[in-house]
Amino acid sequence: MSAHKMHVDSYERNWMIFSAVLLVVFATAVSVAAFGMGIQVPAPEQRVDPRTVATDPNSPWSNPGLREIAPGKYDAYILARAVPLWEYLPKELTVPAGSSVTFYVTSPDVQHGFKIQDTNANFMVLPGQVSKLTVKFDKAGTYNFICTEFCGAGHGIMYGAITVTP
Amino acid sequence: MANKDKEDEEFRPTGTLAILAIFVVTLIAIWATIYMILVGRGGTL
Amino acid sequence: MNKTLLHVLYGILAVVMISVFAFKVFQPIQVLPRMQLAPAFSLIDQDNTPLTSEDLRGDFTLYTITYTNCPPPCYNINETMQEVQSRLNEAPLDGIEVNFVTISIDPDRDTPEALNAYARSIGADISKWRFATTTNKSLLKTIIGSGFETYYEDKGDGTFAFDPAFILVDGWGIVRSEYRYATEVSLPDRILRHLGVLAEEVHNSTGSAKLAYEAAHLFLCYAP
Amino acid sequence: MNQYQVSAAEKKFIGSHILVAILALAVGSLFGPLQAFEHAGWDFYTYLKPWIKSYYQGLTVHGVLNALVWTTFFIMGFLTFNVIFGLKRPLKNPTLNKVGFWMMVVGVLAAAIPILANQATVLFTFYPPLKANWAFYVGLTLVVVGSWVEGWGLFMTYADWRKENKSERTPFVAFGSLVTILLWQICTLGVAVEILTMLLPWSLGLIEGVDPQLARTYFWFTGHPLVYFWLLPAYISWYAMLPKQAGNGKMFSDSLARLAFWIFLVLSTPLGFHHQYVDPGVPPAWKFIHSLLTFGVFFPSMMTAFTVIASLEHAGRKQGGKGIFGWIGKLKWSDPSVTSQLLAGILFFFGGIGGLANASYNVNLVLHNTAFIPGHFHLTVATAVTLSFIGISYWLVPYLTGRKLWQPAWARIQAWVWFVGMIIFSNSMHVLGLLGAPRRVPLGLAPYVPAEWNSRLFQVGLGGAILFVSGIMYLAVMYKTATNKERVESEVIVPIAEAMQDPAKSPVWLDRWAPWIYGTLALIVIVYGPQLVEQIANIALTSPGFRVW
Repeated sequence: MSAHKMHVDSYERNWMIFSAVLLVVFATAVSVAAFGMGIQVPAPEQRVDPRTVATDPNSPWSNPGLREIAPGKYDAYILARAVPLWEYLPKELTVPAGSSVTFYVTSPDVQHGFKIQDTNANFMVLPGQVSKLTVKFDKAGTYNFICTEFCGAGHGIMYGAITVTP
Repeated sequence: MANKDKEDEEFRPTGTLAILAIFVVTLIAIWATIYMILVGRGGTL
Repeated sequence: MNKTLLHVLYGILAVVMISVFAFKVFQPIQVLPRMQLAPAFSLIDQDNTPLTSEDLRGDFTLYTITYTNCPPPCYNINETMQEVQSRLNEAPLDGIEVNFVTISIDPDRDTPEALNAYARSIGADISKWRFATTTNKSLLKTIIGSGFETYYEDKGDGTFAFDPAFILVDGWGIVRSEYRYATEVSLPDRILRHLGVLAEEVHNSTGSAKLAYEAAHLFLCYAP
Repeated sequence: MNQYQVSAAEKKFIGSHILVAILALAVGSLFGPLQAFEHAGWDFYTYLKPWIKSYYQGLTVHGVLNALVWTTFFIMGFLTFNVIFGLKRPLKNPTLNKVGFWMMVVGVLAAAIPILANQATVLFTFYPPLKANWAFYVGLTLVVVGSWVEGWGLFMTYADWRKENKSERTPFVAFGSLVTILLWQICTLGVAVEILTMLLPWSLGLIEGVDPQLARTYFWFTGHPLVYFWLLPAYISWYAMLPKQAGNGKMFSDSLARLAFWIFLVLSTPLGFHHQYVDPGVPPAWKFIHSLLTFGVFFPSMMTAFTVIASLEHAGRKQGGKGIFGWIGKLKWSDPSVTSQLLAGILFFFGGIGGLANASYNVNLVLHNTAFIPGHFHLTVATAVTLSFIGISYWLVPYLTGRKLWQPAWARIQAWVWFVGMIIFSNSMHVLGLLGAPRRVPLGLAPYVPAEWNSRLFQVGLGGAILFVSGIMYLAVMYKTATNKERVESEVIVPIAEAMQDPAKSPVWLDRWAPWIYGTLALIVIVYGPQLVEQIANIALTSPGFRVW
């Protein structure tokens, strides 16, 4: 076998270079949003036992709800469950405008999704894991949060709402 | 196998570049639209 | 380029990559993440003396919150604190002090005197374990809520709702571990293991070993 | 023109793959429009209650049959043909391939029974702790293992060819097919491990629980390369067959096409975390690394776009096309096979754009599990792949059966109807996704749907209806062709475009397997290894099963 150099048409070579540059530009834009503006994806937070997470008195999800941890700063512990009915606990939250809410969501049964409309909070909810993201609600209004992963017959009715008061 | 036609040697894919240019413009427009939605909604940390 | 040289270079590259990979997978060095800065504070303790975050610099500190009127067993917070203290010799601390601080969330009732009586009633060794609070309630909320990111709330009927959290802070005032919910590993075991990991980092991360520890941070080689 | 003669037995064997594939498409496609109609507010599931219990059962049938069965059978058939025809030699061990095929068939039947009995309404992603009947998992395993066995038969055939042709370049169609099969053999390890170590013992009651996070990690190890397993056969056709069909064009760059296939092999597996950007149990650092590799695998798709379009332009100019766009009209749009594949390619542009948005790390927060996702993969797997396969079948089925294609005009119109229906359907799905509509939801009944979505939901139904018509037309053409009394005058000529540069002059390293395989495995170990080790070391089999449908 004799060695052959790869033949690349000049138009095609330029196209390949251009494609590579374009992808680098996109990757840069993504990095700026992630590391510069703090628009991040969920990180491992805590592992829990899905069999006891909703009942253990030491678990915040045995008494889920909204907690003000500092002025204007809230933690929302939410349990997403399919048994006995497809629902979030609690279904409704109310915070004043300007609040920063950190969501801690887990499931005692099957996989669920959690997406708050018109915000960047959108993540999977897995039994055994805690999903955490923070949202700052500046505008008053009602924000539905809906289940985005198939979780059984009632998947389509599983949702809740956050009311942001002025 | 491949018989090198003179025609092939001179073939310049200009139309291809034109189509790809349209594609790239569309790609950037759509991608940037979604990116701006993301940025407009703010941080998650 | 010379072919032998090229192969040598490939060899070196492969060795470097394999070592990095092995470092990540086998984790010969484990660390605790540097989570965030612990809050600066100034509180009054059970002996009516000031306790500030600066006083605790250089030592490890395990914080928790409670209130003395919390009906026992009150999340077993005191039991956990006492078990960790009694088993401290299990962690290879080598001279590093560990402080224990319980911050009361009920300053109205938990005066220094009340805290003192409480410490005695549970048999706490107050040379190591301090009980403190401040009557400035908004400051208290900021320290615990904003600073330690731990929730509590006065229910108004003499009881408090709160998160039974333990927070481990290192000598530089950085939060290195939080223990919030029931985990599968027994809590004192986990805290003691983490104290050991932290002490090893303090003792060993000098000179070139410091780079290895920084690599462990970079590659997220976190102790479970 | 003399072409290599594939034996009648082998034609029959390949044909049985296509037959199973089309049967799966026929049944699965019945349910697709039902989902779309439901969105538009026309719920047919209430009338189907005696047989199909819910929207989700229908969705499971649609997803499993169309995305998994139709594609896998068509691909195994088409690739088997490519290897035999490309290497110009019969299968080394036809019995082995037959065993593989029948394993796959038995697997499909084993999985079909619990699905139809509503015992496995877990959708085609079957995420635990949704717990299906064990037969469902056995069936999936058999399909995967059967496809492995068939792949081994093809590798053995190639090994024999290589022994006799030491210094020759592997003919492109065989080369591309073998790379595709190798990719499949590597990537399906994920789902095989998931089923054999967790789901099957769990569904049989041998273990108490599963680890849902680890299951997802295993699943998406397979899940994204699966996309390339679907796409690459279409690429083979676009690269090496379509230019010939479209106007006697030549493949613009043989060596870059080969390079693109190698990059697909190397990069398509170690990026599965881009489906898990919003999973709670995977550190963001790994997600970010996988997102960069996903950008990397977009690169060979850009190369493919150039080479394929340039090859088509070559064909169009040969037919007398002038000007920048004049050549497009000169392509052989009268050939339904060409029309299908060109239209598939056009929509794939938009599929690619959506895919890049999905893959862009945090940009995924806007899109994750919204209707954008099914909108996207109906452009990729349901159009770029399916419509291309439909186009391929327009020459392959006459070739295999020796019967004339029934009503080519119908076939051509079918492709256009699909194109129009899919534009309406997928455009509205993408927009709904951006507005926040979730996927996998009977949106016609969901309580949180705002009025402003309604016009788009109607378009989903409209697109589904048009696609349904197209599907019926395709099945009619196939049925009438398979039973056509009119036979082809002489054997159908297999369209193989020659390359502009002699492949023998392409670099030798493009025809060596070992370095690419080592590179693939090394990259998988580097970017998957640490997370797999960590997740397996911390496995928590704490999730019992649920049957909540």
